Amino acid sequence: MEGFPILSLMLLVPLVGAVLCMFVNASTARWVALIATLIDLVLGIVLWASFDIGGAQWQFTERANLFAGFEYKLGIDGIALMLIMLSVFLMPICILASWTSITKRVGEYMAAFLAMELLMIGVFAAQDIMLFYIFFEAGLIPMYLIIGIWGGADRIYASFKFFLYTLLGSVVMLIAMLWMINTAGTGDIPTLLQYDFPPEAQTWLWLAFFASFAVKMPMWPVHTWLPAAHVQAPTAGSVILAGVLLKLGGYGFIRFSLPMFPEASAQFMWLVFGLSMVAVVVTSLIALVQHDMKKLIAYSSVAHMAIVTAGLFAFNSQGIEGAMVMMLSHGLVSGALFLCVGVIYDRLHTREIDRYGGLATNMPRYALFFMLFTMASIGLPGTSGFVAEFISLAGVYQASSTTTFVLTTGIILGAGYMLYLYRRVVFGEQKNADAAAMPDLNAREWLMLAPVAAAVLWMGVYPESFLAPMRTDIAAIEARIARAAPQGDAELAAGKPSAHEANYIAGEHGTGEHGSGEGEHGGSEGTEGEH
Amino acid sequence: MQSSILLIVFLPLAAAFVAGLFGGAIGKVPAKLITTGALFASCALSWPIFLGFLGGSADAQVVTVLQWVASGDLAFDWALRVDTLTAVMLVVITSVSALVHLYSWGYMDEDPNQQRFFAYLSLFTFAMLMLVTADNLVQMFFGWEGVGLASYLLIGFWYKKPSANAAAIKAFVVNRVGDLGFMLGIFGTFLVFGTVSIPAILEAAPAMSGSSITFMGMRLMTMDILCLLLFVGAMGKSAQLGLHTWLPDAMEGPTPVSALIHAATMVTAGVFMVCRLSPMFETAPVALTVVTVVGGATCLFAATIGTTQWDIKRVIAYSTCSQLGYMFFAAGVGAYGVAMFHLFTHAFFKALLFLGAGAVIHAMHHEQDMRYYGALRKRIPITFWAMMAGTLAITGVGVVDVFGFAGFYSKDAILEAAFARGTASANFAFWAGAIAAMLTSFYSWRLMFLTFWGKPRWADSEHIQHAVHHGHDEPEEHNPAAQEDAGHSVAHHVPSTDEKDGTAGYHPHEAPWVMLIPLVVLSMGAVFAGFVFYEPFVNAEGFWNGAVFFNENLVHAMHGVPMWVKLTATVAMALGLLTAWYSYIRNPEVPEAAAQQLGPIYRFFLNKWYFDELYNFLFVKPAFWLGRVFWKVLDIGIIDRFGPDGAAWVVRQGSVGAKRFQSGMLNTYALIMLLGLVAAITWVLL
Amino acid sequence: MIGIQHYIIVSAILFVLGVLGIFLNRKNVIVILMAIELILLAVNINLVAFSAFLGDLTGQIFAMFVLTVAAGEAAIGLAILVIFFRDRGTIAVDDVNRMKG
Amino acid sequence: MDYATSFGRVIPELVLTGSGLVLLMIAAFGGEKASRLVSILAAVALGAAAALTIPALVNGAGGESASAFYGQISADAYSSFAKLLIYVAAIVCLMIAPAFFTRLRSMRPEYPVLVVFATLGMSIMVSATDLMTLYIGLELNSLSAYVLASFLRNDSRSAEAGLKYFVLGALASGILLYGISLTYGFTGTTSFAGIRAAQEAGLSTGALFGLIFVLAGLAFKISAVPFHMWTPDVYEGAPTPVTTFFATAPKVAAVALTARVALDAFGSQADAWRQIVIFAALASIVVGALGAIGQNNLKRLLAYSSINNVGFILIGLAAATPAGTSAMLFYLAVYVVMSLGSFAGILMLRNGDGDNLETFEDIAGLSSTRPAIAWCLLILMFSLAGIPPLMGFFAKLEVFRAVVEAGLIPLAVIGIAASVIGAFYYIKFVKVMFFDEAVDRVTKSATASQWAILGICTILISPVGWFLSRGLETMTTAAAAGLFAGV
Amino acid sequence: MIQAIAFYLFATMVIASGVLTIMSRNPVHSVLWLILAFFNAAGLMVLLGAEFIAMLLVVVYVGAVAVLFLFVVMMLDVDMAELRAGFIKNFPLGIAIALILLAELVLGIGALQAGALELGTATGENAPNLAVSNITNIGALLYSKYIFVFEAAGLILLVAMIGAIVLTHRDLKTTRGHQNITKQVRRNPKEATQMKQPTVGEGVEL
Repeated sequence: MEGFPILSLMLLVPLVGAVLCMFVNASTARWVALIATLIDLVLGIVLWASFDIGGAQWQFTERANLFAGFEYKLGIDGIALMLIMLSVFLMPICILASWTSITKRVGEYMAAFLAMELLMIGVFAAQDIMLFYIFFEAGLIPMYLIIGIWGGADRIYASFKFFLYTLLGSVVMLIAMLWMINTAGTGDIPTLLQYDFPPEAQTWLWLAFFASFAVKMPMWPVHTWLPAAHVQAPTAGSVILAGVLLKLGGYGFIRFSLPMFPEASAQFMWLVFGLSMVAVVVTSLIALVQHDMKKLIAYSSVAHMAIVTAGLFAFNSQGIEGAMVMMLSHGLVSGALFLCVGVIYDRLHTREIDRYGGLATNMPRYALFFMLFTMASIGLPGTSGFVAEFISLAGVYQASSTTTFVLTTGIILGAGYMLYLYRRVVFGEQKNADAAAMPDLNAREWLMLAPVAAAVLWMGVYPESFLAPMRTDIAAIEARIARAAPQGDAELAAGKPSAHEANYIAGEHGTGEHGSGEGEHGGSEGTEGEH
Repeated sequence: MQSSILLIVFLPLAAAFVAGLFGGAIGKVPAKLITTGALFASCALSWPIFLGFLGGSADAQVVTVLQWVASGDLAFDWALRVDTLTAVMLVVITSVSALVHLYSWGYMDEDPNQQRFFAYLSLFTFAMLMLVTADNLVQMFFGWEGVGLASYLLIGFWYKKPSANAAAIKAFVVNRVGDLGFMLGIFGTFLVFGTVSIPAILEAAPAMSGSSITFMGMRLMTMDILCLLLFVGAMGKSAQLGLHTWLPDAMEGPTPVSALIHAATMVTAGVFMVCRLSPMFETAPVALTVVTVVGGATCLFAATIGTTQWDIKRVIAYSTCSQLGYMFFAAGVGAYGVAMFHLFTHAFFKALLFLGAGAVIHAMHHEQDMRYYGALRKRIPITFWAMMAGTLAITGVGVVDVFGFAGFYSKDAILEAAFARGTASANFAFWAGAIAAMLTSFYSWRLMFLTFWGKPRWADSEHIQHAVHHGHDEPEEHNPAAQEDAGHSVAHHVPSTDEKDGTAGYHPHEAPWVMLIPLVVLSMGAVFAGFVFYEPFVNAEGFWNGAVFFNENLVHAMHGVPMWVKLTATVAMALGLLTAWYSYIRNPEVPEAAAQQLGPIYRFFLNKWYFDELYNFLFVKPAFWLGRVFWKVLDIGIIDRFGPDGAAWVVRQGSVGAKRFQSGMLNTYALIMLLGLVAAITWVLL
Repeated sequence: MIGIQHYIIVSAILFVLGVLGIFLNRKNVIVILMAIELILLAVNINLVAFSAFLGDLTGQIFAMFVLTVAAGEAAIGLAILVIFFRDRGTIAVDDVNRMKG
Repeated sequence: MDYATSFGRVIPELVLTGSGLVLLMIAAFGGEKASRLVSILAAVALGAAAALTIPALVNGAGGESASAFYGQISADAYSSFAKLLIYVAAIVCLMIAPAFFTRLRSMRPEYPVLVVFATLGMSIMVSATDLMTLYIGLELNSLSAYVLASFLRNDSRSAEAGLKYFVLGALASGILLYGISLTYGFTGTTSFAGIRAAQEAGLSTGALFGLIFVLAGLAFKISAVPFHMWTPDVYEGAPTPVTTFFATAPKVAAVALTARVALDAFGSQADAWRQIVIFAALASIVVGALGAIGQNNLKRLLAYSSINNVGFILIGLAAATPAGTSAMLFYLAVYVVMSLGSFAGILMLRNGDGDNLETFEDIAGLSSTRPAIAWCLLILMFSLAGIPPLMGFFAKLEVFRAVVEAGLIPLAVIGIAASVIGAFYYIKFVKVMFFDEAVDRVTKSATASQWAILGICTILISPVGWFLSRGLETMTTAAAAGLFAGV
Repeated sequence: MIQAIAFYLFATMVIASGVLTIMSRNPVHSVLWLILAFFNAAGLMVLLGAEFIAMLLVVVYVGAVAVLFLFVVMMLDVDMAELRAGFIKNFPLGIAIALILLAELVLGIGALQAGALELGTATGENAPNLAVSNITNIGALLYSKYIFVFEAAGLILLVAMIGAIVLTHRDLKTTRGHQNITKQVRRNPKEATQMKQPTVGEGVEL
């Protein structure tokens, strides 16, 4: 595999597909897109299979000095590998999801999606900071078109909001990147990862990057573009938005903010924690009162992403690994939830929760899938959501128990709004005749949902497959940030172990060594006074 | 033994998988056969293991199945651990589950979605088995949540009923509140011990007993806070005071579910957890005090409500809640073996009571209100005798040192342990337990008397009316209410012209044999389990073999309690029985009068201490209200308005201003140029 | 000899007058063109004065070019004015505002 | 310095002069029928002149070796690069014009002649290293431009545009001249080298005033705020090919000239003018963006867009470093391509009668009726907005990189944040074409030359252009080095 | 002394004429005042020893430019009644700005501090040969050193000529009748109709 430019090939395939799609008729475009994404999926599997776990940090590196201003440098580590896999995995599903629901301007639509795929892979594979930015930012164009052309009724507001909001977030980062290139003398990410910026500069750089990634994430309070965009985007657009685009923010934090500015990250840990806490509580409560399915899931995404941010800034390997798993899991689960919404939206053309009800009767298979993804979203053990939540929160707990407490309330609220949604859509009486007449999943929809379901369960039961490639890379990040890692708030202090168990009773058969301790450690009465 | 452990745990999963995913393809009977067969196989494999431990011939075993998570120090596997404690739970779970599966053949006979039901049941069993075989806290949590899921699915099995859906969500969410504590407890444990492996934690726990830690800004004793957090999880699962509200509502599920999940197995998970972690709890005196007090309070509290309820299943549900309180305070005072003993006996007699109640409901055409029962003793004799066995067991009838029904031994042991412990909290628990015993006796007998004695009062029941007038001509599907207890079409009869006897011409029939066999089997357990297993559970340290903390001195102290303590339970039982007999057989007007007399208190009990209303007011309504406020006011009104929309507004205003400036007038343009020039000059001059 | 500053002041006043003529006039474009000539005149005075006081001919040569350009400018300006007048029938400054915003 | 050497260094200008005169004769004797011939010949002449500039650019000429006519003119790499851009833009403006004017029956051979003379003026401007040369070049360009703006003499908007342009332009050149006179008086010379030398001890107040007046006069030419007021009106009123010309070639010339004055003549006093340039830059970005948002007329919109872009160019100037100059030239080149493409696209919007359409209503839903034009315009608009991976982004990137290297971080942050306002109207453009209901007004297909220009421009600024970026950067670096060689 | 008197005379006259140029309501008067201003400015230049430029000013401006102005003013036949009352709207602001500019120029350049003006130092390259006349000196420079600029200036005049002809020359063939093709073609739907609400007794201007 060494020397073969597989990453470039993965970029080239969707590019060729996109160009082709622009010039062919609708049904050909569908097939072109599907085949292109499937080829990329196969290439992704090859990539994963030939990835040397525990080997060199950067693998499949390619470099070509083609352009002025930046270098064409690709290469991945385990973290990028996993996110690339997520992208190539979701793309064929997105194409399938759009197979029949998109009828106008199919070629352009497919081209936009293939462009998205190209850019997403590019973001994760870029090894030059400018190249990263280019891929990062270019995604705005196809997404803007996807929302604007094929979106819902209020698509124009949503597309403008999406575009300008995220653009504003990221331009300041560009200046920070330029400063870094100028100061460090290179835009090479592996080199920058080892470069120590002065702490006072880090503060500003961190804030600049934060502006971008926080919007992309999105973190409260810069999240309001997300519900609008999600609601208006076509199904596949929502899937890719929730599945991969939101991950760019997290990837940015993990790739740039943390290892490049450890001191500043530590300095702002509380900001991130605070925003994450607010996000979990506020957006979960908002999700509870939504009438629009997509909006509900969109808000839940904000809450889940808050766990990612908190995990990342916990400064330990559990937090970061958990956050990574959370990103992968959320990519699958929320994507799948949007697919579920899409399935019934295609039939009834409304996202209004109240228009549905009792779908378990006429769509039992659908109900089963929806239940699985609902549970995964809630974080039921055995699904990916639990592994993600558990590991990341375990990491956060080491930094702050209060934060963990607040974040963990998310599992209560999450159960509340997701089950409430499920109940209103799938359970209950069939109160609308048209909803009751909807047929169950067809083969295409099966093909969309089943792989995601399998992946969700796989990640829940045997996450090692996903953790193993990232392990050394996350360990490297942890080692890098260790010097700035703040003290956890637990402050565990060893004391003198008590000589007796709490319910010690001096019995007539009590042995001598137990006999004397009663005075000092009188069991429960002795300590009752503390409370 | 290893392979049998694997089979015990994974057979139900496989069965659930087959029945759930392919149930439609293979048909009802094969699906039922597979699940029930798998459960009986599990059961058959479990008993030898249990007997092995009972005979002292087996040792604790760990079977590692698969690596699960390894993230830094946070590493844990899918591993099945079987020791005495687990073995006890294995037999309880597999036996009750197998019987419930069998019972459901009859009970769910006409339900169109039987495959799904059996799949859920088996899935539940799998999760419960994962819970009790957990080698680490996370796997325990897996089982913990898994049973929660199954419970949710089964409570909401009749998904068309709004009340069932609401109850299902409530069960899940309230349990999640407990899980919040559990998760934090696991995190804390991991922080303190660097591992989530249960044996490792228990080994390291004593050394940590004096240490302190900061939790949410408070400086606390490490072990106390960890145990308290974990106990919050136990409270949720075991429906202890404060987090109990879901359990009565869970009766919306089909009755076999209530028997299996909400009586015999799942709800005891909390007790199991405390016992499993008993060496850890023994290092946390404050936590144990809390366990004791909560347990005592719950047993009394639930009993008070039980005395006033009319729904037969709710009475038993509160009874369950109350009995769980006993188990907890037994654990709280250090008598873990006793707690487990009560768990063990309770599983049999409570499952029996529920299944019996199911048979009654089945006979009464899904009427659950005891006010419409009466005089069923002769009509459904087998059910009656089974119920009688259960009632005798739960109320603890027996003679000291001679023979007693199951509950007699375990409840007595609990009260003795509490008394023997002698601390203030234990004393509170003792008295609470004693009073609760009396109330238990009262409501249990009240149930028996209302159901089986007296005159038929069926005529006023809408369900009976319905059955009588519509007969079985009407297909079940056309009747939404018929979803409830669908296995019923046998009990239809020609309407009688003479309705004065209160029967409305309705003739209840005994349930089919598939339902009766479990009743009989469980009756055996209710009668003999206490007598047979008292010694090993309570007195034999060798039996537990370190699986739970065994406080030898406490056991000795228990045997040394005064006679009046030993008799307390019996006396309480007798008082309750007498009151019930007086009120419901001898003098049926008394309850009415008493209710009048004690108006406020009665209503307080009848309305379950207004917990639901309180929570609704404190949590549910504010959550929705806050959600709307955060959405409409915060997100739309403030963030959007002053954020993106505000910025857009400013830009638009700027654009309008810019347009206005561009007036098209030459001299304005010239003036602006000049202004710029003058400004520049002024700037450099200054 | 009169000091250079005197010339500069005269030139400055003329310059300001020319500028004033441009933006205060609302009625007649021709006057604006004349005001421009005043500005150029001010420049020329400056250039010649500097040239004289510096003892350097560059200024005078420059002034000559300014004169040349001014002539050309006047021609073009008047031509534009003529076609504008043909089109609108007016040369009032206020009427030159069909395009705005 | 003998005259032969001097004339040898201004060969492109001589070619233009000669061909301009010859073409004028052909025009005079050929009449309107000769329009086509004159246009082609003019384009050929411009092409020849462009070819003749290349050696200086490739040699990286600069300093004394490029100087001619006693230091009044410098044929260095810097001016050569600017000239190359100007000539190319002028050729394009000649190519797109016939279709437009023919429809209006106003195609006359004087158009190419005037374009040639205007280009000659710009040529002199960018090479000027003396205030006198500067002024003459500027006026040669301006006078031609005034005439071109009102070239549709029977059209009231064209006449008004010419009038406004003329009056304000004359005022601006008055201000410029006044500044020149002060500079001359207080430095004793008009040559840039002399001015630079005179400031070694510091800048006297008089010279400072001169500097500001000169900059103000030049700011008018590059339409930087607050000297931009004429731009929207003139761009809207002038015939579209002329607008295209205004938006490209003179902009290059004026920017190049301004940069030379600032960096060469007043290079040692960068602190004196930097803040003014920064203010003008930021104000241009903001005002240009704000003004564009409310527009309905596409030409007017692009006028504001050009004001907006000038802001970014000035940011590169504010860096006052070779890198900044190089970035500025880079931006200019990309800007020229984007503008030419945009205007060519707009010129292609014609209804069934062949009339040109230029408002938003006309292009609603263009993507479904004329997808090729719409996609090209989409790429151009996103490029103008500075969204990667298009070259417009790269141009901004280069500028901001230079500014960051120069340590002007706050300027970079504010500038780039303000660019987001600008993105608004570019994506509105896209929105109208792609999201709105189709009105199907654009029917007439355009000429081959328009297609070619639109297509080439689109390809150049699309990611394909990235492969050319190294070459372009080599050129701009050489050009900037040429400018700084004399310093 | 004479010099001073002459200077003040010319200076006063040139400023006064300037004021009247821009203040006159009648453009014909303005042109005449402008001519006077040029004459006086020429006087100032003579005082400075730049006879050639002074003559040029008179010849070019008075002889050509001003006459051109007059010609156009007459030709356009502007309705003098309409041209009354010029500046109102921006008057105060305009005056204030102009005064500030003037003050800054005067103070800033330091012209008021008599004799303290720090003029630059000429390089001496273009120093006049005092032995010959002003016109000889200028001619020598113009045709040698400044040959390029000089030729370019010629081109400017050429362009001005072309421009003036292109713009104003009416081809007899195309101006037959009153058809204005450009106008017809460029007609904007919005401008095609106008809403007029004439009051009674007033007509509508078409």
